[in-house]
Amino acid sequence: MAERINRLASNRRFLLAIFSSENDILAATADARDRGLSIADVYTPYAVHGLDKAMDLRPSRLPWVCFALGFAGAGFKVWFEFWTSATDWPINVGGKPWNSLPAFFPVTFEVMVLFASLSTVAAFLLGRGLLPGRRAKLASPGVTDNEFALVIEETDATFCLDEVTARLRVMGATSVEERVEQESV
Amino acid sequence: MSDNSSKEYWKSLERRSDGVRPLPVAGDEFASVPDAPGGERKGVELRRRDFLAAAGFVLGSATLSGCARAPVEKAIPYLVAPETIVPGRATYYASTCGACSAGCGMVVKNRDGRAIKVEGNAEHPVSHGGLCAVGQASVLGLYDSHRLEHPLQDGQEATWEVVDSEVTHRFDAMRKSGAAVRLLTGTVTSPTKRRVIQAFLKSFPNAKHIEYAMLSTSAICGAHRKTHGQSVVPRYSFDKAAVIVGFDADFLGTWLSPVAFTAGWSKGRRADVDTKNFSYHAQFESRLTVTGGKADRRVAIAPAQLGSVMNRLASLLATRAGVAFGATGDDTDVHAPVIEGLAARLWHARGKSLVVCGSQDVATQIVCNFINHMLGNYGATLDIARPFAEGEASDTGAQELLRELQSGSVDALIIDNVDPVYDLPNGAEFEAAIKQAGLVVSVADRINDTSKLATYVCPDHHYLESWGDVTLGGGFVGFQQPVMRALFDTRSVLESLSIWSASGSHKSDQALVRETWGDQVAWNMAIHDGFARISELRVASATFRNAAVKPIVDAGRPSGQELALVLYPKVAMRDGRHASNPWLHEMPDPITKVVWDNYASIAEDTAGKLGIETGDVVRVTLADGKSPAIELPALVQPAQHDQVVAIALGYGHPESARFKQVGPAWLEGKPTLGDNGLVGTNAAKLLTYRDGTLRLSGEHVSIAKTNRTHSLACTQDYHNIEIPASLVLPGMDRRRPMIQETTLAAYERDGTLPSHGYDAHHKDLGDLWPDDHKYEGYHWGMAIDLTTCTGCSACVVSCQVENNVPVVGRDEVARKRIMHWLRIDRYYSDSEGTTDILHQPVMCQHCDNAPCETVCPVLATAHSEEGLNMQTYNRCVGTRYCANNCPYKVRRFNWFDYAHEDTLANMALNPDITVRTRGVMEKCSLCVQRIEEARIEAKKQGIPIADGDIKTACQQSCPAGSIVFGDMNDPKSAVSKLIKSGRHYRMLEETNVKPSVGYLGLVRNRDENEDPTHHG
Amino acid sequence: MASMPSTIHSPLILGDKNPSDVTNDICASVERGPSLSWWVAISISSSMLLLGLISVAYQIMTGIGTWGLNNTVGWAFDITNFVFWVGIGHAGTLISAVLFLFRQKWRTSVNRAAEAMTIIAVMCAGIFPLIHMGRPWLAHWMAPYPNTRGPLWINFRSPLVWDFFAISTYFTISFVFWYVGMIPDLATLRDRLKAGWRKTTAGFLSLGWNGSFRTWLHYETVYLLLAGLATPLVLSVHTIVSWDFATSVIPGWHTTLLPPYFVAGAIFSGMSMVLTLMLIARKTMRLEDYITEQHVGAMCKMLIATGGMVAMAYLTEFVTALYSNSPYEQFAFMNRAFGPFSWAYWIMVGCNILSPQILWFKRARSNMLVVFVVTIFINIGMWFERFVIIVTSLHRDYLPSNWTGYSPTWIEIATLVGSFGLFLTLFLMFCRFIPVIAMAEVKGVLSHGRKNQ
Amino acid sequence: MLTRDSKLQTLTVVLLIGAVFSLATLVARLGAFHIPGNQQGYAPEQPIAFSHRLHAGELLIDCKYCHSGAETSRHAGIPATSVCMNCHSIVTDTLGSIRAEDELAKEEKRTARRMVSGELQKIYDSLALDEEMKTKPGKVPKPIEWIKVHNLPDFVYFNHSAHVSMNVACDRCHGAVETMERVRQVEDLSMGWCVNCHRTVNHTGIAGTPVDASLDCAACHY
Repeated sequence: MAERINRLASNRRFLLAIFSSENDILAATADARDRGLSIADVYTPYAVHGLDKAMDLRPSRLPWVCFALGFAGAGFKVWFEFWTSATDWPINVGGKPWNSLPAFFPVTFEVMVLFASLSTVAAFLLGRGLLPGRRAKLASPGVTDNEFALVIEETDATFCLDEVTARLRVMGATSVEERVEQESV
Repeated sequence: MSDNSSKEYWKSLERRSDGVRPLPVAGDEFASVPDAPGGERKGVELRRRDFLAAAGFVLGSATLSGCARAPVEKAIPYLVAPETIVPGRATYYASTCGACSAGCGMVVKNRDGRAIKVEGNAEHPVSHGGLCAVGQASVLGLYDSHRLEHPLQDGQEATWEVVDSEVTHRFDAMRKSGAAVRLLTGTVTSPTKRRVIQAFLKSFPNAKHIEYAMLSTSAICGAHRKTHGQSVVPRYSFDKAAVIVGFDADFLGTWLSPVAFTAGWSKGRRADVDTKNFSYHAQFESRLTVTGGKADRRVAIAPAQLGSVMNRLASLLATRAGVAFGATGDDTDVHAPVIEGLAARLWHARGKSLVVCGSQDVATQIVCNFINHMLGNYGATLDIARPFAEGEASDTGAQELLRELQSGSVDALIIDNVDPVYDLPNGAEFEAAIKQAGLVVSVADRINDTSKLATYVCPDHHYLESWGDVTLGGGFVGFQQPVMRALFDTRSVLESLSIWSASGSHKSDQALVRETWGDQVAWNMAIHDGFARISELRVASATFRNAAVKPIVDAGRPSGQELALVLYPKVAMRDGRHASNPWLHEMPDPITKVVWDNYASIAEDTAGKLGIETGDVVRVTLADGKSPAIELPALVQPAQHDQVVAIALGYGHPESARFKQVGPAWLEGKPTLGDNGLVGTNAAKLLTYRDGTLRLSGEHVSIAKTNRTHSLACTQDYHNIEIPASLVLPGMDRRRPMIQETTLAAYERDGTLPSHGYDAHHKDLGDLWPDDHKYEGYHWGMAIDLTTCTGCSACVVSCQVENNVPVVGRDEVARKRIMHWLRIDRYYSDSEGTTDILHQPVMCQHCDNAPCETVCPVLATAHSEEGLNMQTYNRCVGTRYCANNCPYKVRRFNWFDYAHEDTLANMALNPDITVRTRGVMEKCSLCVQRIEEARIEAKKQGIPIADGDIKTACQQSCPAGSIVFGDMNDPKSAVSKLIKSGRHYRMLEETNVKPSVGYLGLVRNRDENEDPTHHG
Repeated sequence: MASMPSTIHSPLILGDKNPSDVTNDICASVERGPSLSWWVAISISSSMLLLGLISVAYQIMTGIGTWGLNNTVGWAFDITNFVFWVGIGHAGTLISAVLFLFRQKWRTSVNRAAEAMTIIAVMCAGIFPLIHMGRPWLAHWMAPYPNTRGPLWINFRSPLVWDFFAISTYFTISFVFWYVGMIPDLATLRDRLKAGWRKTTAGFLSLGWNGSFRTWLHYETVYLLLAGLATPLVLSVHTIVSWDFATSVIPGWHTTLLPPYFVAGAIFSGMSMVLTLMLIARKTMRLEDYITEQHVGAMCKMLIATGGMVAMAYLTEFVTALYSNSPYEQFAFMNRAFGPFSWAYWIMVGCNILSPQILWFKRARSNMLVVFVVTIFINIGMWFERFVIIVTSLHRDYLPSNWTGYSPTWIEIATLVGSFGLFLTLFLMFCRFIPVIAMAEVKGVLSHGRKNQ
Repeated sequence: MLTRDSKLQTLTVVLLIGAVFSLATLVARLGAFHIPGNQQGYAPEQPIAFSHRLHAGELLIDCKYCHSGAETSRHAGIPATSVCMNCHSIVTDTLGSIRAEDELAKEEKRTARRMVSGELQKIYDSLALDEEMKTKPGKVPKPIEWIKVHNLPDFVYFNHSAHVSMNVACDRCHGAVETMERVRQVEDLSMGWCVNCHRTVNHTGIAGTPVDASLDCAACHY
């Protein structure tokens, strides 16, 4: 037991179950959640709808980033256009008023979209650690093709490996295996 | 800090030579002149262009290195500074234009030692401030790379000493031997020249002075010799005439002294000043001229009809005057009612009328004199006591010389600045005959068809480099003074003749001119003014000799329905002596808008009958078969008489072969020259001699279509004032209101222009933002009077010279890419069987709500605080959006680098104006450089700019004074007064772009039922 | 199933595919070596591109004068091509974003290629505003950046500046959208390919994607947000392009109708070009199971709808002109239909209004050859639409003295050919190196319309 | 795996150091950075080592004595060689060397030679003068080719007289020329620099006098 505790301190243990269909993974995930298992993650070749509920995940907060940066971009741009056209060096252009606000909107809109989308994408990539050249840690080589992988973390001593493995097989897992992750010190 | 680190870069850079041709320096006097006038800016145009082109390319790569430096420029000062020259400041000299024999007064702008612009002299008694296109362009002749830089002997470079000693030696021998010496010149209008020639020839026992001109006044002189005993051309005063009748005399365009005549004529047509004394102008002419275009009544007649029309008029007037006249004229003629009405008008305006005739026939001119005599116009509107010119009464001198030459009896022939091989019909015979002469001395500024035959070519100064004088008529004489040091080793012909004279006295041209006038004029004042009033040249003894008057029997041929040839001088090209001037070739003809060509004008009906279209090459043959046929493109011309084939003289000049290089060279570029390697075709071969005068019109010709075509480059594609009926919705006005016209009767009654559908709901649209742009200081504006604008295009060339507008060549014009900042729109307007011609100068309208400015992405065009639409070339990236969005299409794009390769010609560039590079937009700036100059001067003196202090280049040149520029905020300014006129309107006012340029509607002295806007 | 086929319930993907089949089928075109026809195609297209490059280089070295433009007609082929390509570039984003928002699942088969086409078309479009400048080396002056000219910025009132921002934003967003959509597929590719530069590249570009559903969740959000942003963007871009004309004072340009007219036209032309390319791709790349008649039919219906809008716009223009009582405006449209360039106008009407009418018939819609011919007609017609708007409005505006004609030079024609060369070359490269169908998305809709699952 | 990671780390570190180093170099160069066309600091060697410090600084000769065009023309002008001769027909060398020669002559018991400095000799050569200040026969006078220091692009119109008459001091644009041995371009003469001054003086005036400096493009560009 002491040895096991010792092992837990330095290593994390996971149970990896591979499924071959969308329906199986949905059911298995929901089942695991209902059983109070700690779902580390699910790996799918495409966005399986309903899996967020099955995993009990909160909705993404990226819309807030999108809104805030978009708003900031638009605000900055409209101020910048006003400043350059009416304040910094007011130049009479075709008899138009110094502050030609309606004419400033098209660019403001474009800049808003640009800020909002680029910042959203940037936040997403940074938040999820997706960076160029980054090596992928794959649960299984097939998760980008046709496999669905459910990864359950063995969180505590009460975790019964065999029971869970059996359950997963019942739920349609084509294979179940245990993985140990070396904790870097 | 790091200032010293970069020193090494500089030493290593050599000054770029750019192939700048060093100015030739005459003489080696202790350097009181710089070795290059304006040395600081020498060759700067090339560097500028290179810099602009290179800057963009360099930018990217050089940004990081930070060590890119502009080329080293040198500043070369004078050794000993002349007192009168301040580098960068222009000096102005009064002189007299030498581009033709009219003698218009001019003021020459000299900048850093070189003449760069000529303008009219506002105080001049003849030209009153205007200057025609030819005069404006003549400054480029100074910097003509084809000018001879030194005398030639047998085609080889020689020195004056050698030439003089040999020529003098041979002349001395001839004086002794009594050999025949002949001096051939053009029409001599300079008293000094006449005096020097006479003095020179007197020393020879057998010497003769022969004058000839392609466009001679011999018929007028001959007629006056017969009717008044004096071989003169009277001084005509169009300003004093209430009724003006022109018979084939294009006095507003090319006839005698168009600038002076336009000034006088326009004085009688100031609709705002005085509608009561608005003159009546009738014109009988065979082709369409600018004069006919301005006439209140224009009648197209065949050359053959001229005699009968004038006979009829003379007989009607003779009846009223109670004088006998041998004929009654044809009262069944279709024009009979017009002539009768005209006779009544003329009779009513006795002593205040003027009848002029451009015929080369003495008998016709006699009838013209008779008419003027009966009307009491001599002494009133015609002055023969102080005539415009004295001249030969016949054109046969040159032909006699030809026979003498052919017989080999001429020992020495001196040819002074004329080219008979080119401009006489039997030029080829001349060429052969001149070779028979023992000694041929040519005083020509270049190698031409005639001077290449000479043993000695003694190049004359350009008129801007020499002293001279011109008889102006009316008791005035005009003076020429050198406005800059002679560029080359040339010498005034006056000086040459004085050296070659018997006395061998070497007198300078200045001394010779001064000698002529002695105490008659206050010399310094005369030179300062450019003219002087002198005591009467002759005492009038002008009793009219009725005996001389005979009705015109056969004024012109052919008599039937055959085609008659009419040769004519074009407004820009005249007799072809300026054929080396690209500005004049590229000036659109005021009537046809064609550039870089002459053509056979054929009336619409005739062309239809013959199946000829514009651009078809036709063969024109004189019916008598005396001359070889010429082939040239046809142009279908409205309003021309059906029986007329009109061809411009002055084209096909050998000198025009140089324009091979004009225009951009690129894959689809087409040459400026025609198939003959020249610009146009020389029509001088078709000139004929009859009754002692050289005839321009009346010969019977046949015309045949060839299977070739030659497209004419025309600046305008659509010619009618009305838009095509097929593209207009029923019930809508076909006429757009860009040109508004009315009749005198209607204008007297209403005081305004007739209203039209366009402005009904568009007048005074107001502003959405009235407070943002108030123009509190100056607000520059312009008003152009369409009543007096003749379309003569002096403004076009003046603008080109002032603003460094490039010449683009024929192909580019054909592609509708002419660069002129100021164009003159020409429309034909058909009403009641007659065709009116409408001219409208259009330049940037400087809209206060300028559509072009709004769309420029980089602020290269914006509005100034004084209402100018500014164009910043160096900021322009060339999207052409502004030009697209300009309702007036006045913006001009540099499609190519319109080369300025001729470094000599580049000396005529205005150093205050940027030479534009490829890919930038340009347009009229309302001569902002002149505004800025005036502002700086006014600021220095602490006073506001006075009205009239600034004259734009177009305004300055306008002989009719049709263009007025000034401050619209100053209620007392001339332009403000014109804006208040009932005739004032702004083009496309309904778009609310608020142009600062406005127009004064066209008024013709017609009854209201003749109102051209009230038809259909 | 076969007895009552309906769009909603019939399967989107035929052949009873499972995810693995999808991966194999679609990656096949990337993995197998280029076919002979691909080589033939790319050599033709790159020759066209080379011709275009030579003509552009010649034009930039010699001057804009090598085009047939003049003082009156300052824009012609250049901006026509620009608007044409921008219009083409609308379909991709429309299919990706708008159809995504409308939950049109059939989009998944075509969105990747449509987006690629968008990006390539926008690249083609972007070239023209650049090379049409008199001094393209100063194009950076369009951007507001601090410089030695002190307080001189740019003119934010100019529609060209709006255009500059709109096109660059549109290109950026389209590219990001396309790339984000491609990350999972790149990961698939990475995991399939044998070691080599292509695997390395796919690995580099797939950003370490591992199919984690936590990432998928955010990914879906990002995709939704991008779609939400791209939808107004796609409308704004062509609206702004139309403002280049609509805010001017030139009769025939100056009309409030232009924004919806241009947007409808852009979608119309873009859909048509997508269909043209899809029909070729499904045939040559054996993708009939993925791009089915149902897809083609749906797009044909969109063609009829947008074509109707365009027809409506053509009609409205005339009515507006008639109603305006502005003689200049009326003339502009009379001149369009009956003036010297009426041939271009009637080509436009024939191709854009008449030719799509055949698609009302189901038999026509299911005949791929007919559809293909119709789309080619529409492509031609839409090019002429822009030509008509630009050239016929400019060549005869207010003052008859300025009326001119216009005819293109060989340089201009070669440049147009070159832009097609660029378009086709890049598209062929795309087909060769990138999965042409969004595998991850298609896998998500495999079950669509299948009864048992 | 570990070895690959450490390789990557090494590479990252090397690259990072490289980047920092380049940045440091760039920052150091930033002071010397010039946008093309900006010739601030330009001080070319002139054909004659004319010292403004001596003439304008020590001898207090007014700028406009030599650059007389500044008041009347757009160009301030480079003085004609004859202007130099107003003084240098008499002053031919530095006082020091003349005295030295005097003393040397005294020591050697001869009449002092006329001393002509090497730089001034160039002036005399330019005018083709001999030691007696007489024209050397057979020699052609040749103007001195100075190197222009303050170059504006050709598309800019600048008028000296407009500024001088408004009491803009010479050193406002040219810096303290009276302290320079060799003339150096002190200001960058960029458009932004011009515009800023024009804007400032419209608020502050020049020497208490209100002025109206134009901000229109066409004030300088046409």
